[in-house]
Amino acid sequence: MLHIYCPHCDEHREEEEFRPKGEAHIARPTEPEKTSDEDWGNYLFFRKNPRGLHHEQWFHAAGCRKFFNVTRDTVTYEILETYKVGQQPAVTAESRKRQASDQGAAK
Amino acid sequence: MSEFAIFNAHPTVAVQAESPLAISRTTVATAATPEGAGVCLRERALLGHLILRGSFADEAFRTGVEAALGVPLPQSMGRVSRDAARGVSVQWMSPDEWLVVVPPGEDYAVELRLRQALSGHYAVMQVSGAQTLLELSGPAAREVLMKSAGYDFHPRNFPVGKGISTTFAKSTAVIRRVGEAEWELIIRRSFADYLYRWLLDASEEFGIFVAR
Amino acid sequence: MQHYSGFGLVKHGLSHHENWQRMWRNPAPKSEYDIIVVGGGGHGLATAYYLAKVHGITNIAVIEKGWLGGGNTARNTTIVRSNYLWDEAAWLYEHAMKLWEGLSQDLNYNVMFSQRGVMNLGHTLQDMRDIHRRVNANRLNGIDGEVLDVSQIQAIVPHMDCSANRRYPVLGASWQPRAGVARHDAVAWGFARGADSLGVDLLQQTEVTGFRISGGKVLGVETNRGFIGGKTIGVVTAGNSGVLAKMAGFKLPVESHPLQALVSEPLKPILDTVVMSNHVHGYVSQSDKGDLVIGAGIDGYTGYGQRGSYPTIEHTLQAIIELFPIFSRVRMNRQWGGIVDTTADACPIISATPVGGLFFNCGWGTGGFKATPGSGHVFAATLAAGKAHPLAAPFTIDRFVSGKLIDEHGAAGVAH
Amino acid sequence: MSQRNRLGAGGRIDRKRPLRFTFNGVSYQGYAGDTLASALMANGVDVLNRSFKYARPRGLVTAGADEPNAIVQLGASEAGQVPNVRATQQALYEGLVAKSTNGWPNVDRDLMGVIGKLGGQFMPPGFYYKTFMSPASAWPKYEQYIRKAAGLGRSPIENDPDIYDHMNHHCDVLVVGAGPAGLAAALAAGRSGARVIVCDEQEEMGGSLLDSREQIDGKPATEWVAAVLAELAALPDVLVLPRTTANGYHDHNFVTLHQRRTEHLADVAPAADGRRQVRARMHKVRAGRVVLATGTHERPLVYARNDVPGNLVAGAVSTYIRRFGVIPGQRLVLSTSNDHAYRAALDWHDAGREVVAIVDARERPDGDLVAAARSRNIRIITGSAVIEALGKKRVSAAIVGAIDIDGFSVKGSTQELACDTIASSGGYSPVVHLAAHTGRRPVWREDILGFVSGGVPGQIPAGGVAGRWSLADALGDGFESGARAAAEAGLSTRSFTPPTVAPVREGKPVALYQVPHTKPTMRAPKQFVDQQNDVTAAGIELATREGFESIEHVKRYTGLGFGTDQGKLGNINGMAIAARVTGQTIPDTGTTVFRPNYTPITFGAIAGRHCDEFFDPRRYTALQGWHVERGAKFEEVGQWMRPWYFPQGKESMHDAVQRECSAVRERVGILDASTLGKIEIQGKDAREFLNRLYTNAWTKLEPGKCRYGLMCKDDGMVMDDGVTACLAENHFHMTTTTGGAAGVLDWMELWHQTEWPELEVYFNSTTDHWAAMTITGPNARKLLAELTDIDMSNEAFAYMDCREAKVAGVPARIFRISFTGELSFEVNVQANYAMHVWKALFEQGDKHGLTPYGTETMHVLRAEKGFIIIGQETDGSVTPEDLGMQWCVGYKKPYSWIGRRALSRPDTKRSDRKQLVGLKPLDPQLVLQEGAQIVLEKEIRIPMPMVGHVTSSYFSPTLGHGFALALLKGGSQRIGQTVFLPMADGKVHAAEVVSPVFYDPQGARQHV
Repeated sequence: MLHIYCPHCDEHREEEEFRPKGEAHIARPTEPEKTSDEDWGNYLFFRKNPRGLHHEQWFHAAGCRKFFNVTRDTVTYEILETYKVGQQPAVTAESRKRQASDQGAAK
Repeated sequence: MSEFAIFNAHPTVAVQAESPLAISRTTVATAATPEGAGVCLRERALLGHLILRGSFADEAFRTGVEAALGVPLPQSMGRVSRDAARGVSVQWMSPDEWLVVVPPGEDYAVELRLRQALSGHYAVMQVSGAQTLLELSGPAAREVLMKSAGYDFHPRNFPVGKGISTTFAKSTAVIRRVGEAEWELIIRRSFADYLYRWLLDASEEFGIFVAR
Repeated sequence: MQHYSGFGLVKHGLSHHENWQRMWRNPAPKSEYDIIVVGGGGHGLATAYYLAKVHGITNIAVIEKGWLGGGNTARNTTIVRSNYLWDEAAWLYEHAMKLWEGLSQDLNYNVMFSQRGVMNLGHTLQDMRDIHRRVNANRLNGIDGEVLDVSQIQAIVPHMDCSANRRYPVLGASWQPRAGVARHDAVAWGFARGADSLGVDLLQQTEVTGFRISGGKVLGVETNRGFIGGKTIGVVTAGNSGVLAKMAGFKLPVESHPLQALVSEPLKPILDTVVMSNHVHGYVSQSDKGDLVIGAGIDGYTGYGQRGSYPTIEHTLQAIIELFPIFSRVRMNRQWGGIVDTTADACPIISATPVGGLFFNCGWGTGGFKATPGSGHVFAATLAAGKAHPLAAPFTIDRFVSGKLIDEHGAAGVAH
Repeated sequence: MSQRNRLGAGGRIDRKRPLRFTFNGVSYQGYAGDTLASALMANGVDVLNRSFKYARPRGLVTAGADEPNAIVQLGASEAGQVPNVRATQQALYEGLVAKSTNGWPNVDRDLMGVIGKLGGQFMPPGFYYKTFMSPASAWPKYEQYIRKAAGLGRSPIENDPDIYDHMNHHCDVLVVGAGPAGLAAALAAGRSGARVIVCDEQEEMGGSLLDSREQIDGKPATEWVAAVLAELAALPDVLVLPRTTANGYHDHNFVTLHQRRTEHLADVAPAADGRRQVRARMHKVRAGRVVLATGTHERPLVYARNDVPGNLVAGAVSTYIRRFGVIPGQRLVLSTSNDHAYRAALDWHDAGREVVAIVDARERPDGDLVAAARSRNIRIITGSAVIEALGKKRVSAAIVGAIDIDGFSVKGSTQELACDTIASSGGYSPVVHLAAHTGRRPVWREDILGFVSGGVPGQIPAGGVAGRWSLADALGDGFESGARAAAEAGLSTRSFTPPTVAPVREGKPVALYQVPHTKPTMRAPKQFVDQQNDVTAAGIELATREGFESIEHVKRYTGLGFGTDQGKLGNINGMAIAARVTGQTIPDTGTTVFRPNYTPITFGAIAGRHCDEFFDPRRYTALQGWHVERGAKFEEVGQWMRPWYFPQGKESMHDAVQRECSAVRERVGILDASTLGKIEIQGKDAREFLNRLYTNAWTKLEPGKCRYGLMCKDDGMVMDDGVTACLAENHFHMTTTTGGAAGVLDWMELWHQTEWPELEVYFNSTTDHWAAMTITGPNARKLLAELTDIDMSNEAFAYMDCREAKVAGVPARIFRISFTGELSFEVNVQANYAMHVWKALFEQGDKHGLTPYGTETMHVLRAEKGFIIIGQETDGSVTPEDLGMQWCVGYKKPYSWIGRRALSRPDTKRSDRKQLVGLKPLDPQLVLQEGAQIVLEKEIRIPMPMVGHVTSSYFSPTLGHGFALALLKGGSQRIGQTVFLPMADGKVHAAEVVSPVFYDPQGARQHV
């Protein structure tokens, strides 16, 4: 069971207080009527669904009732960061790759 | 045209009000007296409950709230501002939401004071009919909370004066610690009977006394 | 292929079982196959088997990164039924049901398909409306189904508490007598043995690391054992479909979630059928070994960890006790999780993709096992012809663009 | 009553407290402090069970959680039945009743055993996959017999009288296991002031120290245990949980601890002080750090007929002798691959019984314990092993031979040693289960011949589980780990001097899993690897021969490790055998994945208190008391208990509903509508917010006015509906469906917080704040006028207006909206005053014919008007246009509201989509079945194309006939056509397609 840090409550809470809300950073097309059927279908249904780092949205339903974002490894379930809506993740697949290659170079 | 419809829900004539636990009292508690009971339960019925929305960053909002309520606006999770003598408390619920609890019948006056003191983007909503406050006390009170919610109620994490909202059994509750072994639960009206029965059931092994 | 029979068992017993043949070979990969099936689970193996048997295409490889039948085939609650609401889904699952009914004999491998009936309980008036709607539709589609009242339910499941004082009293149920359970591992092994005997290469411990694509058409797969050529490739990798799609350069309308299940300790026979309840959200049957096999709900987050969250298990057992208070004293032996690839309409994707020659069969969500032979059969036809089998045609990726979803959530939605 | 195997002295039992119990109907005596297993052993009961496949007699193998055979049915009453209790973990209590789980007619003379003996040869692994296939029709019969033969204990068939619960904890350090390392860790962490929980699965804490031969600080180890427990008990933030198994290890250091609170007292929890006791409690622990001090399990050796009762693992012999004062037999042969197991022979010898020989697989054993055995003149046969046990229901002799481990063969001739007990030890496996539950694979360590943890964040293995096996190492490691855990949790720790322990020098063990036999494995007598599942070495060899080379395949094909002991004894041996026959190393073969539970856990404990009435909350309105008093029947709608109908006397539901419907259409009715979701919205952008959420337009709605709205998801499908009132320019009162309330609020939060944070709007649920009463019918105005202080006339208070007024002295918001088609007012008052108002309405209402009605009548009345119910007329695949509600779609709204774009997708534009219509059965008395499927032809042929289904259907007393709503393909083009509804009973009903509005299509009645 996950232990999730709520960036608004500023502490860890039990998973039961939260609801997962799927992939984060999916922006609704700004001009839906000018969006193609393909793009609209993409927006509605098509997901990155990564094996590994995932930026996802959670809702603190039984707490402060705020949505926020979580960077989580979908295999180990390790949570690497949580951040507020509108912010960008600090940990990304790219940043991890960079980190790994930096470490490799340091050796 | 006014921006908001302010509504005084209270009758000016004598009317029998019923707390959410009106139908629940028939359920029997396991201890007949408070002595020897591990847990005591008492409802503080018919209090005034209001939701206050606004931005803490807005100084006018902060000072306005403090002027209207006489207690400072709490800034972060866990904080509850209280004037015990006047029976007023303000609890942080969310970065832009607070729960105000006042004595019975005072909710309308408090709303008026808040609305006089505030302007811009804020909201005040009456929820006095929507919830009720239970006092849970006694040496086993903390264990009853631990049976009911996954939050950490240890004194190190939950000092006297703190308040939170969390899942509680299969409902939710606002939980505040008001003394060494004294707690307040604020629960929703429609779940009140379920939670009342739950508390009696969970307290059975300790003995529970229900005060009138 | 060595023929299996009771007589054979006695013969081998007398020779100390020293002469049993391998069920399948362990071949080295060839450089090129006519068709490559990626994924050696039940669906992939069935696809290869029917390609060889029905379509006579035997230059086939099944590429499996782990061991045959090691994914969701090995992790489900073994329920087989075809009482789906919408025509497209009902036809597909009924196609599978008909194949199930002769599968042990066809494969000469006892998959222990046990048509003990599946009961879907209703606890609210809306549940009953949905049950009537579904059963009526099933009957008009030629699928067996009845609506049972409480006394009929009680006669079939005497130990379920159908009294009116439960939190969610049972109001009625749908009943599909031909439905039941099968031995999940045996299904994979039976198809594997059958495919191997027809010449299919089963390549275990072979992991696809990429697709070789040229001019919008697929040429083969890169693997940890080198490049393997194939101009028609069917990907049947359930929870990992999104990962494979990413390798081929596109996204799928699927999300991979943990789905948990659990078993009790073995008990003497106590439950002779399969009982499912979407409303209280639990389902249970008893395996031939005596375990109560119980399916839990899906966890809401993306997860490839083959495990879910504990509250899901708690809730599932609360639901089982709501139906069967007698099981409160029974013990849970083991829990586990699978990775299910879910779609927005709870229906699979059997489809061509933006890459020529590359087909995907995925999105079975919580309902894949019961479709195994049907899925393999229509996917084989699709790969052989290079275009969709009529039963597979509605299940394109395109439906998520056009909006022509086949929404099984409403009536079949939750548990399988 | 003889306890013939009870030693004259010793053990931690209380000989002053004899306890009586029965096993298989025979009465025996044991002592307080016994387990059922030790008490049975004391009484010389050898055969405890029959194996499930071959029905072979089986006895005790271990003294703990790893026991595969001694699985019993417990319980003196039907409701108190407990299936599959491990006798080794069941404390003895007065009056305990237990039975074997298999064996017919009884465990001593099992007829199935004959079949097992004769047929065993023909039942290799997976034999059932290879037969029972023809004729296909016979399989159900075969299956019936297979099912009967399988299974262990039985479920009770009466409801469980006991209760269970949960307790949530947070701690700095959780210590799993209270052996030397665990106790030391708990002490070190506890002394630092950390919040510590320490649990142990046994009846008594102390683990291996309870039967240790060693001394700590010059005193018996048990004295150190007592001193540590006393100190821990005195620390305020240390919780000591005996009889508590850490059964599951979940992500982020969440561990479930299953505490058995009454199972040592009785099969049904006895009351205490007149209060029910909790039979089992699940402690749900979120731990900062977990010190895993779970120790090791001893591996038995795999040799021929090693399942005959009297074959035990060596450590169990010591446990029974030293802890329970009971000895398994008279004459012992010990077969070992290591020094540590010599303890069993020493304890046996010191108890005054004969050690026939120690058979050591090593050529030159050398260590302190070996020396101790030599000093006692115990015969040691080196380079050898027991290759076969003799005896039927009890060991009678051991066949011993010199073995070549690398060559996997027996060298030269063998000898037969008469004995009644064979103890064996093939080494020690760290109990790494909890380190693997979260997906980490254990790692093989060749130096200790065992798997250790692959490393779990926040988890510190200590002592035996980490391969530190000597007592001194385990204690030192425990202290260090406890201190480290506390320090990592942020506490300052002192350093400790671990207690002194005299070192015991042990020689190097040898890797031995399966003992070779003079015959090849396939021909040798059965060599059991997993006794509970009757898995043999030959079975594993056969599996690999048939191509099952992955260890997961081996496991699944043979059943290895699938028993209730989860392979604690057999898994490593099985993997090693599979590795050997496939020519791989053990680490290459790998281990299977461990899953929760460590030991099986009662369903009830996992469910906790959330059963019966607590399975799911029942939500009540403020008027519930009145409804109950009036004898309402209830319908549940999303946890809410809503009055369904109010029968009078013995009135049937049909009659009650017809009466209620007529009352509304002809006089006045009242409905408790409090369950509708209510959301208060304030802010200058509230209107724009509504414009985006709803399909229709809100820009022009004036204060004091209400409007019906539809909400879609962005796929264009209808999600919810309700009436929203404009209370003031920037202030709205939204209503939602009863079941949709929570979802709609979350939905609004989602859009506001993530897409439109710029909108200045606040909203909160006020569902519970307001009680809502719908007063509807021609007399509604008359009734309300008598109780209200405002002008109720149509001119002053028009349809779709909202007004503030006092009703029976209570301030109310009244919405003039109608879901029945009649003149209707929905009165909302603060819920605490609702009962007063409701009763006052009834005091005035009699003369107007005021009739309470429930949801069924509400459904009939709204259906007569063609009003939809979300979830009944819609199912997630229905657009506003499908419902014929284009009037409620703001095609011209500037913002592309949620759902709009999707309406122009190719499939949502189709004209032949299913659309909402009315159906009028040609037989006016007929009420169509809700859920009936619609076809276009009367002649039924299967399969038959279906064109829609009935969503709602009732008999209308007002119309005098049955009627229905339906979703029908191209329905709007089929008005006037006849369609057909084939039923399960073979009848085919016919109905005319009509408009969905059956009553008062102009809406005159609601406007009066």
